[in-house]
Amino acid sequence: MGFTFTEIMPAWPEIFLACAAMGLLVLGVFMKTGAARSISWLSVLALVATGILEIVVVPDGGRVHIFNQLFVADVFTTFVKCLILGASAVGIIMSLGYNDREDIARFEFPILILLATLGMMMMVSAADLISLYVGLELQSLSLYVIAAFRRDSVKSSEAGLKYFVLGALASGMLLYGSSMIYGFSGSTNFLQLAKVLDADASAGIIVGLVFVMVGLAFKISAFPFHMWTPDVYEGAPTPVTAFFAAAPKMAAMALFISVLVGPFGNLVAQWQQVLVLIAIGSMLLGGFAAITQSNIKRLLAYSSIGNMGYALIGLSAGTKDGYSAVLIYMSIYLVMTVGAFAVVLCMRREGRMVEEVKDLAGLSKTQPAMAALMALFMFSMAGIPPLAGFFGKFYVFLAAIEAKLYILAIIGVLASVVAAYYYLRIVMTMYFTEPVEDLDRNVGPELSTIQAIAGAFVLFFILFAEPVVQMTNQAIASLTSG
Amino acid sequence: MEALLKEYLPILIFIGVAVGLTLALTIASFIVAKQKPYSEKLSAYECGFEAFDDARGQFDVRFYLVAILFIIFDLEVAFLFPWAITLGDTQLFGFWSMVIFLGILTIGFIYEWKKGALEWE
Amino acid sequence: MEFFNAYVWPTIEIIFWILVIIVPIILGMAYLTYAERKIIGAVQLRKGPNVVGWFGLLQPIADGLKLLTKETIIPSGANRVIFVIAPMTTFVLAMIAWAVVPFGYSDVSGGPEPEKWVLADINVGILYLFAISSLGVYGIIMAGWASNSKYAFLGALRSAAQMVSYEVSIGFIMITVLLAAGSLNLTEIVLAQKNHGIAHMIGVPELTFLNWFWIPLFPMFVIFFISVLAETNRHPFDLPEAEAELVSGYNVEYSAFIFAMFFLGEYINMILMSAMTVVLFMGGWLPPLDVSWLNWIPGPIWFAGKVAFCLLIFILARAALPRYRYDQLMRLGWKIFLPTSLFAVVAVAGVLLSFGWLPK
Amino acid sequence: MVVQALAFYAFAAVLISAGIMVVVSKNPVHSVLFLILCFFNAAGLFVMMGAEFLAMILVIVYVGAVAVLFLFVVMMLDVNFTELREGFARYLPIGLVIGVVLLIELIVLVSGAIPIGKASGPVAKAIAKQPSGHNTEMIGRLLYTDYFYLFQAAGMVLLVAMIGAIVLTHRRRDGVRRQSIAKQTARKSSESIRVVDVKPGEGL
Repeated sequence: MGFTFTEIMPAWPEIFLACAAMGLLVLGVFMKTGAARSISWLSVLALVATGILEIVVVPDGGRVHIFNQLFVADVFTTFVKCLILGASAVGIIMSLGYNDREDIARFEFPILILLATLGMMMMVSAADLISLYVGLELQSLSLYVIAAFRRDSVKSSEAGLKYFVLGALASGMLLYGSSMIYGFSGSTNFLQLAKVLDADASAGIIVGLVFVMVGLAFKISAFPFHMWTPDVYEGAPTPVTAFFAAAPKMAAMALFISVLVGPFGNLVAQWQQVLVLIAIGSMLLGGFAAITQSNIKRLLAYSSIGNMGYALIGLSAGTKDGYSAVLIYMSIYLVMTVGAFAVVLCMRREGRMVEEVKDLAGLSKTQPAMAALMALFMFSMAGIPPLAGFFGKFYVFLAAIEAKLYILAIIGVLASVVAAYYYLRIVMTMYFTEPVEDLDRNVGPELSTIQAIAGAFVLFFILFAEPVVQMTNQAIASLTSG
Repeated sequence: MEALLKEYLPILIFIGVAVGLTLALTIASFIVAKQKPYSEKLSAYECGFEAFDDARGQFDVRFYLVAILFIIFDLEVAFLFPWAITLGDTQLFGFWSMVIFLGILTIGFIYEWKKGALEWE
Repeated sequence: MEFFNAYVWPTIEIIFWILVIIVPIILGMAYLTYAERKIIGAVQLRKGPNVVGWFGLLQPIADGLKLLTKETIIPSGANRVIFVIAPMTTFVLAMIAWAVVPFGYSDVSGGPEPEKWVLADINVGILYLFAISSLGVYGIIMAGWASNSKYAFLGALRSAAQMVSYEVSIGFIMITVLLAAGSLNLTEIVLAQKNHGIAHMIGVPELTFLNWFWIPLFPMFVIFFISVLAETNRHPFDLPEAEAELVSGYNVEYSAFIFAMFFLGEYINMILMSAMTVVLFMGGWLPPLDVSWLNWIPGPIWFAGKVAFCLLIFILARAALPRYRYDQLMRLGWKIFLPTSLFAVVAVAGVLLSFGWLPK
Repeated sequence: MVVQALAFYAFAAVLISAGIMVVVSKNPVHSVLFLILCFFNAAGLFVMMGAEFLAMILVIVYVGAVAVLFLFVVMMLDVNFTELREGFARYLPIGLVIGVVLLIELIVLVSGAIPIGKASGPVAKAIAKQPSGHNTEMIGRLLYTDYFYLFQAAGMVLLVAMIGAIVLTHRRRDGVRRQSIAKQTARKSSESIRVVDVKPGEGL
C-alpha cells in the first residue's frame, strides 16, 4: 500500500529539488528588493546540491523501480540527470546579466527553470507512459511560460504562443499514441510492455508507437516537426533560447532512448526505418536551410536541428554502441551549444543586443579571445578532427556502419560537409572582414568563464575521451539490462 | 450496469421536460403579448447620449486571472472528492499524501496572495 | 401492447413524478416572492401586498400574468438568439438540479428495498448538484454579453466573477461534509446524520437533531450559508444587480417574460441552495426528535419546514444587512473563506482519522 | 437494452455534429456554445460506460471552469475571427487530404483488414478487479496510495500553472489606495481621539 521514505531513496533528488523550488518561491515573494539576483544564485546552489545528491543516491547495480513501478533509477538516468542539472545551472547563470540589463529580471525566472528541470528529471526516469506524460507536461508548461517571459515584446509572446500551440498538438499526439498502445496491449507500464510486445506486434501497437515517436520527435525538434524551432529560438529572450537548445533537448533524447529501448526493445525493425528517415531529413535541413540565415539565433536553431539528426543516426543503429554513441554526441553537443550561446549573449553594442551574423565582423581584432573561442566552437560543430565535435560524429557514424546502415552514414557525412560551410562562414566573418564598429567590452564576467570552460572541454576532450565513453557504455549496459 | 443506467433515465427525462416547459412558456409569451416595436423602444438603456461603439469593449485582465485561479482550485476540489469518501480505507497514508498535495497548492496560494493577484481595485 | 407497458408506461410514471416535484416548487417559488415582500414589509413596519385577493395571496399569480402579457423588447444591437436562450438556461438549470434531492425515506414499507423518495438516486448525487450549481454562471454571462449594453456587460462580468469565487469555498465545505458522511449519495448523507453522531455519543439517542452535521461542523455551516448567499447573487452580495451601482446588472435590457424567467430562475435557485443546506447540514427529512408522534409526520413535510426556515434567513438577511462593496466581497471570498475552508478540510480529516470516527 | 443503444447513438451523433459546428460556425460565441454541447455529450457517454465520477468531473471542471474561461476570452476580447479565418479556404484541401488519410488508416486498423502481426487482444492482465464499490470509491482507493507519484506530480503541474498565470498576466497598479481592514479595526482610541480642555470663550 505505502512506502517508507528510505524505500524511495532514488527519488530523493526530485523531492529535494521540488522542495527547494517551492521554498525559493515563498522566499522570493517575501523579499522586498533585489529578489531576482539572490534567488538566481540560490537556485544555482539548489541545482548543484541536487546533482551531488543524485550522484550519492545512484543505485550501484541494475535498475531500481519505486512508486509502484512508475519511477525507475539506474546509472543511465543518473548520467543524463547530471547533464541536465549542469545545463540548467549554466542556463540560470547566463540569464543573470541579460535579465538585469533588459530589466525583465523577476525572481520567478529561475524558479520556472527549476520546475522545468524537475519535469525533465521525471521524464528521464519515467517507467510508465503516464509518468512520462506528466513529466513532459510539467517541463513543457514551464517552458511555455519562460518562452513568453518578456511579456511586453510582441516577439516573445509570439514565440511563447507558437511553442504552446505546437507543444499542445505534440502532447495530443503522444497521448493518442499511448492510448492506442494501452488499448492493444492492456498495460502502460514499460516492464509489462517489454514482456508483452514481441517482434510481430499488432497493427494497433505500431500505429500507437508511431504517434508516440511523433510526439517525442517534436520535442527534440527533428525534421518533419521542427517548424516551431527557428521562430521560437529567435523570438524568445536569448538566455531562454540557450536553455531551450541545451537541457530540454538532452531530456527529450534520453526519453526517446528509454522509450525505444525499454518497452519497444524487440520492435527494432518497426521503428528503425522511421528513425532513419527522420535523421536524414533533420541532417539535410540542418545543413541547407541554415546557409541563407542572417540572424545568429535562427542559424543556431537550424544547427541544433542538424545536430539532432546526427544524434538520431546513433539511435537508429539500434545497437548498444549506437545508444552510447548518442549519449556521447548529446553531451558534447550540450557543451558546444552552451559555449556558442555564451558568446552570442556577449554581442551587445551600446547596451543593446545585436543578433546579426555580420555584427561579428572583425571580432578577431576587437576581442581576440572571444573570437578564438567562437571559432573553436564552430570548428567543433563542423566536426574538425582534434576537437570534441569530431569524436561525437565519429562514434555515431561508427555505430551506423556497424549496423550496416551505409546510406545513412554517407548522407550524414555529406550533410556535415554542407553544414561545415556556414560554420566556417561565421569564422570567416570574424577573421577576414573589417570591423564596422566594435561590440561592448567585458559584458559579463560569468559569461566569459562559461565560454572558457566550454572551450577547454571542447579542446581537451581528446585527453579524457576514454572515461566518458566508458561511462556511457556502463549507462547503456544498465539501461538494457532492464 | 443496467441498474446504474436505470437511475440516470429520470434525469434525462427531467431535462427534456424542463426544456419543453421553458420553450412552451417563452413561445406563449411571444404569442400572447402584442408586439409593436419601434426604434426608440428598441434602443439600449442609456442615461444621456447613445453609446458610440460596441459595448463589449476591453476590460480589466483581472477577470482572466480569477477564471484561471478558479480552474486550478476547482481541480483541487475535484481531486478531494474521491479522497474524502475513501479515507476510511486509505487511512494515514492517504491522509498524508493529500496533506502534501494541499501543501503544494497552499504554497501557490501564498505566492498569489503576496503578489497581490487576489486584490481587487 | 408489450411495447406500451415496457417503455411508455415507465416514462409516463417518471413524468408524473417529475410534475409532482415541479409543481410544488413553482408554487413555492411564487409564494416565496410574496412571503419575501410581506416579511420585508413587516420588518420595515409597513404592510406588504394585501390588495389582490385575501391578504394579497393572489399577488404572485397577478405578477406572473402581468409579465406574461407584456411585450418582450429585444434591443436592436442585441444578439437575438443568445438573448432569449440566456434566461431559459438559468431557469432550466435551476429546475433539473431537483432530480437528485432526497425528500423522504421509508424502510417501514416492509419490502427488501427501502422506498427512497427521490427521483434519481444516483450514487454521485452531490457531484451532480455541484456541477449544476457551477453551470449557473452561463445564463448570466450570456445575458450580459447578448444585451450589448455597458451596464449589462459589466454587471454580468462582476456577478460571474463573484459566483466563481464562492464556488471554490462551497466545494471545500462539501468535502468536509463528505468526510463525515462517507458517501456521495445524498440519501446516504442524510442517513449518516440519523444513526450515529453526537446524540449517540452522549447517550441520548432520541435527540437526533444533535446528530445533524450543523453542530460538529458549525463554522463550516456558517461559511456554507454565506457562500450560498453569494452564489445565488442574493443580498448582501447582490452588488451587480444593485439599483445604485449598475441598474440591476445583467438583466437591465430584459422585459416581460424573459425577465420573469431570470426572476424565476433566481428564486428557484434560492430554494435549491437552501434544500442543499438542509440535506448537508440539517438532516434532510429527519424529524428533530426520534419520538413516535413526530415520526408519524412524513419526511417531505419536515424537509419543507426546514427549507422554509432557511428561506426565512435568506429574506431576513436581505431586510437587515448593508450591501458589500465589490472589492470587500472578493476579498471575503478569496482571502477569508478559501483559506479557512481549506484548513477545515485538513482539520476535520485529521480529527476524524485520529479519533477513528470515519464512517467506513 | 434498446434504450441504451438509442441513447448511445443519440449522444454520439450530437457530439460529432457539435464538434463539426465548433469548427464551422462563423460567430466565435456560437462555436464556444457548441463546444459546451460537446462536453455535455461526452459526459453522457462517460455515464453510459459507468464512469459516473469522471462524467461529473468532466462537467464540473470542463464546462464549469475551462469553458467559462473560453467564454471570457471569446466574448470580452473582440478578437476579429474573420481575419483569422481568411486562410481557411486555402488550407482546406490540404486539411481534408490529411484528414481522409488518417480516417482510412484508422478504419483499416480497427477493422483489421490488413493483418499486420498477430491480432493480439489485451495480453497483459488488466487492473485487478476491485472489491465491490462505486466508481468513485475504486478511484479513491488507488489514486492516493498506488499512484502517489503521479498525484503529487499533478500537484506540481498545478503549481506551475499558477505561477505561469500570474507571471504572464498580473500587473500591479501602485497608484491605487487599498483598504486594509486589519489596520482599520486595529485602531485604538488613543490614536484617533485627542482630549482638549477648552477654556470658556477661548476656542481652540
